[in-house]
Amino acid sequence: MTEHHSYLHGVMGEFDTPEQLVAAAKKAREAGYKHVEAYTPFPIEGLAEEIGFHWTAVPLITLFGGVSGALTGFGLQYWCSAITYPLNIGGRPLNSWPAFIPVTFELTVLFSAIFAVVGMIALNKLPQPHHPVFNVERFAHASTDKFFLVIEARDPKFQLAESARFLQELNAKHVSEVKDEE
Amino acid sequence: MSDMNDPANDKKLRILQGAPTPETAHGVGHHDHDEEEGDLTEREHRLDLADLREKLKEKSGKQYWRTLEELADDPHFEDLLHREFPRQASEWDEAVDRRDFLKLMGASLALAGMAGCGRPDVTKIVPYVKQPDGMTLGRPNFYATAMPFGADAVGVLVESHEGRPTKIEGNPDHPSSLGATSTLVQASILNLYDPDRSQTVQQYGEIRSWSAFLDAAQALATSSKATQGANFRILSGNITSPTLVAQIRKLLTQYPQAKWHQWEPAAGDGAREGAKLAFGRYVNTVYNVGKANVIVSLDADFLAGGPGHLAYARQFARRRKLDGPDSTMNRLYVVEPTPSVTGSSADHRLPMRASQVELFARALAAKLGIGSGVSISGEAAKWVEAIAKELQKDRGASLVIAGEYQPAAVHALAHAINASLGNVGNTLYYTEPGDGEGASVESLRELCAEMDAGKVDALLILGGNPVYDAPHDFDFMSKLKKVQTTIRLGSYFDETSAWCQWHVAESHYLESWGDARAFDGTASIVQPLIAPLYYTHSAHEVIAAFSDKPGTPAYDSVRTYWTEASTRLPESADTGWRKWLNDGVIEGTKAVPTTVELKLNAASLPAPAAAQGDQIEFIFRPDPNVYDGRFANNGWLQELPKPVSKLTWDNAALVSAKYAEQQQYAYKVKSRGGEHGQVRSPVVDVELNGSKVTAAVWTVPGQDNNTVVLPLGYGRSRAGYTGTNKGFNAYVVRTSNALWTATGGKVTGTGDSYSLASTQYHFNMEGRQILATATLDEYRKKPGFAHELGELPEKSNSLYKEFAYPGYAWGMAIDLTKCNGCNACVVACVAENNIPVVGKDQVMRGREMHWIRVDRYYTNTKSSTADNATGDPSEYQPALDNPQTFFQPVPCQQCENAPCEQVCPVGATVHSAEGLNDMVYNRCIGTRYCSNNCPYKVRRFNFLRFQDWDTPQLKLLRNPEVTVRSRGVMEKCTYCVQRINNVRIDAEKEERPIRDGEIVTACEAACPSEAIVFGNANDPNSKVAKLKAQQRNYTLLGELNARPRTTYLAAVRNPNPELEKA
Amino acid sequence: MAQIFHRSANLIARFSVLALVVLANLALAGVLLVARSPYITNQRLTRVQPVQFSHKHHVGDDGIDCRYCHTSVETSAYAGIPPTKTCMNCHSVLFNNVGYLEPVRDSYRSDHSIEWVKVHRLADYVYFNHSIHINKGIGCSSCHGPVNQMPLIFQASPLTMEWCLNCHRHPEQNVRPKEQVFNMDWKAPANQEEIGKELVAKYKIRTVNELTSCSTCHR
Amino acid sequence: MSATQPPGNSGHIRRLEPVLEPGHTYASVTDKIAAVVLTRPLGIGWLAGFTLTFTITMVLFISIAWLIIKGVGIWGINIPIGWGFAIVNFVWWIGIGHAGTLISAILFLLNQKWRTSINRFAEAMTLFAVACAGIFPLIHTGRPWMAYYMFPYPSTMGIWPQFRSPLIWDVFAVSTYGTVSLLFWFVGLLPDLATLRDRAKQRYQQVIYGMLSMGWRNSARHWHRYQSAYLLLAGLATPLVLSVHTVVSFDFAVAIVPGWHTTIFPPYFVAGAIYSGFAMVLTLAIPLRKFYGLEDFITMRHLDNMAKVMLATGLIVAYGYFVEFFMAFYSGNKFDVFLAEQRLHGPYSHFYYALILCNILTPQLLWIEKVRRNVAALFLMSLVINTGMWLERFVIVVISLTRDFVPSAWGRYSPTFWDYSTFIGTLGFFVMLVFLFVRGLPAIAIAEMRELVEHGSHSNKEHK
Repeated sequence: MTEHHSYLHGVMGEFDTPEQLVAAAKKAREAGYKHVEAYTPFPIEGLAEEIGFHWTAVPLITLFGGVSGALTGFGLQYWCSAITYPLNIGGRPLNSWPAFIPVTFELTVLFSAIFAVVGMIALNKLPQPHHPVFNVERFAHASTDKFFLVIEARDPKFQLAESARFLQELNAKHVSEVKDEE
Repeated sequence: MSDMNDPANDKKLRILQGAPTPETAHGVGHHDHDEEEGDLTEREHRLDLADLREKLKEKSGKQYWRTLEELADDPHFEDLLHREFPRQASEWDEAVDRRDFLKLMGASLALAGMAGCGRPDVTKIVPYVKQPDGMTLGRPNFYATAMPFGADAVGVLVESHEGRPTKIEGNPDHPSSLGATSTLVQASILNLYDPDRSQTVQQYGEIRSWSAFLDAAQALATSSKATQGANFRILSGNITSPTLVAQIRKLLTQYPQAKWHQWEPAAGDGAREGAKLAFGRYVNTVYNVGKANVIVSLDADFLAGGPGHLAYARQFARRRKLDGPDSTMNRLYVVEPTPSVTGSSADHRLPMRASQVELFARALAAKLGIGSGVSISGEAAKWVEAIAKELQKDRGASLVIAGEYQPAAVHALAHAINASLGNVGNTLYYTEPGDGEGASVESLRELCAEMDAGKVDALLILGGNPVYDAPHDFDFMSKLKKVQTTIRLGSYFDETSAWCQWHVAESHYLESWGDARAFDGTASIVQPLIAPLYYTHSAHEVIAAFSDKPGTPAYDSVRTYWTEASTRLPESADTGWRKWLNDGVIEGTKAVPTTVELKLNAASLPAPAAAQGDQIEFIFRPDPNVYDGRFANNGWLQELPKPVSKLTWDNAALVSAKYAEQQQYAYKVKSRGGEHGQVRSPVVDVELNGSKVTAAVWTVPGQDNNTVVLPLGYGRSRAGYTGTNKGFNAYVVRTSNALWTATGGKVTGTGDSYSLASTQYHFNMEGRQILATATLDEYRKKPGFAHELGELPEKSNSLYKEFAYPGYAWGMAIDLTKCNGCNACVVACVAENNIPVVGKDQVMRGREMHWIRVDRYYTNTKSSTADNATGDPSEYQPALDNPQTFFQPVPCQQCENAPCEQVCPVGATVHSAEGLNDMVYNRCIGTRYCSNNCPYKVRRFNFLRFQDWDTPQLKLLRNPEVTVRSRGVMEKCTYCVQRINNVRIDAEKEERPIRDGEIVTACEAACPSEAIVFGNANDPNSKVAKLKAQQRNYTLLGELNARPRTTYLAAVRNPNPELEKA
Repeated sequence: MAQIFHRSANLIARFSVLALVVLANLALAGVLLVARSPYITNQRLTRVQPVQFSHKHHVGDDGIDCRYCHTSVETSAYAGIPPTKTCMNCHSVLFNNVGYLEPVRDSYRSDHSIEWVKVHRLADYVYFNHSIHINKGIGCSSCHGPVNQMPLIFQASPLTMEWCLNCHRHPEQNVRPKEQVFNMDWKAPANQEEIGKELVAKYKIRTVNELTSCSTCHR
Repeated sequence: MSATQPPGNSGHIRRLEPVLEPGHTYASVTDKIAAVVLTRPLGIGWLAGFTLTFTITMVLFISIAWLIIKGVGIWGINIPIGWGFAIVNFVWWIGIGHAGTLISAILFLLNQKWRTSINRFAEAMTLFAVACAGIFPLIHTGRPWMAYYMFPYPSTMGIWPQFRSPLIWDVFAVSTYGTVSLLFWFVGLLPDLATLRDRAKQRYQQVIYGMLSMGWRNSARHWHRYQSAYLLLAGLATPLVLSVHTVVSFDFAVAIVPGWHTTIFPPYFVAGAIYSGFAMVLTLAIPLRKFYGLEDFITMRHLDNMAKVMLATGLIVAYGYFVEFFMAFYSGNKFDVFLAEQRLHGPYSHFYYALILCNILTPQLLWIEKVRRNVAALFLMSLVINTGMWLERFVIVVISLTRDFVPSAWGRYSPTFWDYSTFIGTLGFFVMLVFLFVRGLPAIAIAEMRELVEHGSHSNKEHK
């Protein structure tokens, strides 16, 4: 990896157990760091809150999807059967709403599911195959058995040496700086 | 299809009005626009391969084949074939699939042209050069003509689309039709377009020109002149054409020594001989069935067979018209060996072996004081008692009819009884027989003897098919070989033609001039609707070929005859001709009643053969569909379920249920199709009169226990693609001394089984509200009996508010009291709606396509829920000895709450504003859900490509008003919506409402009994509304609340209370 | 671990995902548009005819009435293509030796039809009836366009079911006085709506419900 | 804290073996599962199996090609039996397609830890089953190339689908179910794809898994949104999975055909679906854990639980059969009564008895713990049950149609060669997809297993 024209993303500390990581995250926040990110092989309850992330829009998006799905579903059927080409189908009323329920339901579920997933991916700013953290050799363990805490450079309180030491004090294993080329 | 829709596709069209000469009527109905019609009239031009390649060079794909097809109709082409491909040429004669042969041709000519399949981008419009007057493009014309059949002729109106006859309707002005048609009449139009029809003159199987034949005929004529025609013989069937008879008579005067023999395999001569026996001379008997209160049929199927049966059926049905409980009905007793259409709709039916009927007749006569009494026992005795009483009661208004296949004595006795009851002049009258209706086995016997003795050098066979259908003891074929010159006029190159030196292709009655007499003597001109499709000629022209004026066109002969004959008529031919053509009948030709005095001494009649205990009696009967075999190549008739047995595509040795049980015949309903589909039935050897035939067995409930029926007309070896090798040939065991009834034979099981295709095997209604029946008394006591089995739920029960039908509300009422199950409606529907023939295999898979079916139920049988009876003939139950038979035509019921519509995912079947259950073929994707959800199972699905899109002749046949359905779509009855629309458009243009009876569906039009009535149910004065208002009116499976527009009027029979309680 | 993707991959990835969605929708829209385009409907497409017959000349300039040639238009489902005889009525005298009319004369002599190329082609399963439309005050030009201005005839309307339904659902928008039916230059007046309603009543034109029943056109 | 192990009831605990054999670390589970995909060489067994199933898949395609050429007439269907094998197979496959989403969704909501090790391939199986099912409704139509008429699009004809038809409901239900299951499956896969990306040695593997994982980097924020989305999906999929077979059962329940027109259908179709679904999961899980040595992850505990679920659903199905008869006779509707009798005495009764044997009698063995813990027995049982469920659909679809309202129109049905070849073809197609899946993707949810290790370590501490 060529070092010239590289910029600093932050410092990364590695921990062995979830407990240590959670503790460290807590400390970091108490120490006043704003832009902290944690990486763990599996979701850890409460960790997000510790690094100051409380609310996600995913449920709202899903709700919106559901509502629009329901409206589309029933609207479409009503329009087709009763408005644009009203036909006498076996003597059934033009607006046979009971018969329209299944499709309405299915579209509700479909829309909300799609919105939920797309929403989640979009909010996570994925796809993002390239990210500075990947430059750290040991980061591969983030998807296996190690737990990482990153203090990002954009944090006003961030100073490379200072923050690195701070992490070591939280007895993080390897503390490494996270760089990326321009 | 677009070709079919486009009237302008027919080039050079002439409507045959007035007196066109055959030449001017040439080349009608060419619908293939992208090809030149080669002028094939000049005789000299010969083809060779080079020309052929030339002709085909620039053609490709479809056109290529079309051109080849067209060429194939060119005699020179066939000529060429015989020069280039002798071996395949023989195949050609055997009328194997012509298309296969053409493909083979194509291959052997190594021509390109497979390319460019698929729909062409441009279609062409091919207008006339000079448009014939009196026609409007796109509007069918109707022309009156008549179909000669046996000793009768049925007057018809033929629908013609730009010169293509497409549909046959009855002619209301014609005595034999009264507007009705039979299955055979309806189907006869398919024969016109049959690609297997013989197409040219042939000598020893080689194509010859007509002129070549004329020369040969003249040579023969001159040579016969010397011997006064001593060695010249003519063989024909019954001829009702006055012109033809006159021509033959004239010929016979020129050759005094020559003889004219006649043979009809399926027409009994009992009637003629009976008359002779009774009155000392031949007379025809004409019945006024309508005037009779009591009718006794001695093995006579007068409602569905024999001269005048359509008229009789109508008269009969009109006497069974019930307006209310106080209406009266006539009463019909039938004594017969095997259930016929007439027997099945009788009030009383007594199964009795054929040979016993004479005994019965004598007993009855004796009871009425004619001749000496004979001992008759059991049920029959009770019958004689009861019937005699009734006949006495209704003197002058009763009628005894003897069956066509009964011996002379029975007919004589019937005459005697009618005479003694004073019925003559009331319910029947006698007329002088037409010359030329003298067909008899003796006539043929004489001919055979002479041929055998080498007395015959030249034999002219007009029609018929003696090699196939002559009694086998005559061994006609070998006799034929002894004749030097044999000339055959036939519409097919069949068994007989194969052994004749000359074969002249015979014209169809729709493409040639002629005339014919009806059963009551009324004559009609037979006018062609289309110029001959092939190089065919009529009997008139063939006879003329031997006269001193060879080459006289049929038209001239007919016209000349009537010019002379018209001197005896109210109008002369010159003034009346147009009118005759227009009306379809010649005024003043109806035969006048002749007076006869009874010479019969009943006592002197030879004693009838005593009953031979339980010895098996074989009876021969013409098949209800293919008759004597002449309709064997007619797909519509082959696929038509036979009225009583519901068999298709085969005949079978018919046995009674009890006999089947005694012989332990086991029927196996195969899972393929099953109850309507494939039934494996046991195969037996029938040994009779020293020869043997192998046949499948089929059980017919209600047949006499010791009777085995061998239906004629099957087992053809050279019928054509459709008819060859179907069923078994009963003629093989038929001898001249036992034409109708034979004993001394035996039936032995072979252990094999054979697959029969039956469209209805289960005969029990399982206690469901399907076919409501009652006796007249019950009906009078309880007029609403039809509603007992469950009734329509109140409309108010519905959660939904009803759709309103403010305009027309099309509906149909089918009177089951009138319906006799004759099947005319089924074939009419097939003809009108371009319904494909699917073949035996598909029928066995339960995939027949008929839009209307006639169900047959036995009401007094055990249901399969009760004591786990099977409810089908595979298991014996006493009721099957003489079950009560009822028929029920089932078209689409046009439900207002249609279950089919609700489940169609694409809305391919929806309701029209007039309450029709529309079926939109082009929207259908074929999920078959609608059919599953149809309680009446009237929907039909194109599982494969059933339509024949290739054969050009069949394209000519199609009704351009109806979409031709292809593979993968559902289809069904739509009340002939094309007819509704056309009438409505006309009414709309005149801004008037549609009149009642203005729209007539195909089935309604064909029905001889007027059992089907269609109309606007919203109009209280319409016929249909009135019928629906009757208490007899009920809904099929009403409890389902599908609210069909088709309703039924319950069947009421009028049995004799005395016999009832007995 | 080594970085697998270059940073540009982020942009590419997101863009391609977006592009996929957009393209899919465009494709769908495209299909629907093409189905309505002359490419499929053959609209405005002139054909090479055996004789380059000009309606403009005969109708527009000479003012020959439609019914002179299309004789059965008032009585039958088919307007009718004139037989060669009709052409010869005039052209045996007029232009009776010009080259481009040779096919006509030849047809008349040889008794072989002139094979015109079909321009207005409905699907096989559609049963259109000219006479009823003419009799209910639907003018020729409503479907065939200004024929009197067409040197070579072409299909003026898309002839899609959608298009048919438009009129069957709103006859009042197209119906005209019967005497105007054969008038090629007729234009709908400003108050067509109300006139139309009157005419619909006057000519007893059936209800929309009836006009849009499937069996009205399909059998 | 797994719900199945309330503290204090330790006696109970000891008899329950854990859902994950002890002694596993984050690394070990990851290694073991990832290895199957990344490092393990293609075994001869796999190759042989794949080749075989691929061949059978070709049979499927040939059958379909011939069908398109000739028409549905090559099958045994007729009038009145308009639906035959095609619909039977469709319903059967859809049913099988239920277990996956059910396990992932409902058991997730019920916080059943034991779902973890089986949900991944159960979901995969669902997708494949739905794919197989989806083939039939399409090809069984007379004109498959017109099937797009069933979708609401602005056609030049100005006409639209007929939304009262259960077949349209099917179109929406099945396609929705397929899509949602796919999303669910993919979301679940996301972290594991990342794991594979990080552990991949070859470049191509890194790129492929890299693209698929969209650059997932296990960030806590991502995890947070991820979990909320996953929970929502589970919540959505639960009613969906119940709705799908309900809708499929409407195909019959909404029709008026005796034997179809029954209100009990929706519940017992769903139960039947789960029944056959779990049976199929077992059919796959048992060989899988054997060949890839995953006994530690798919423990007897799983098999035992699934067996219990089958027993339960089997009883519901049995109840359904009973109610069908009860209602027939209770209602006194002559058509239904007649049909009920036909099932017992009619020409197809042997199918009905076979069905009772497979679906009701045999599974009662599952009451016995020994049977539930005998892998071989369970495997056989699962096969028997799936056969039974196929028979159930045959009985419902075909027998009902052979005996409907008008006796004159009664018919019978027998499948043709092409019916069989198509059905067997789909079986091959299904298994082929499974083969590809186990080699291409982690058959067990790795991330969730790591969670399980986490919990495992806790509970172990407690027990010590």
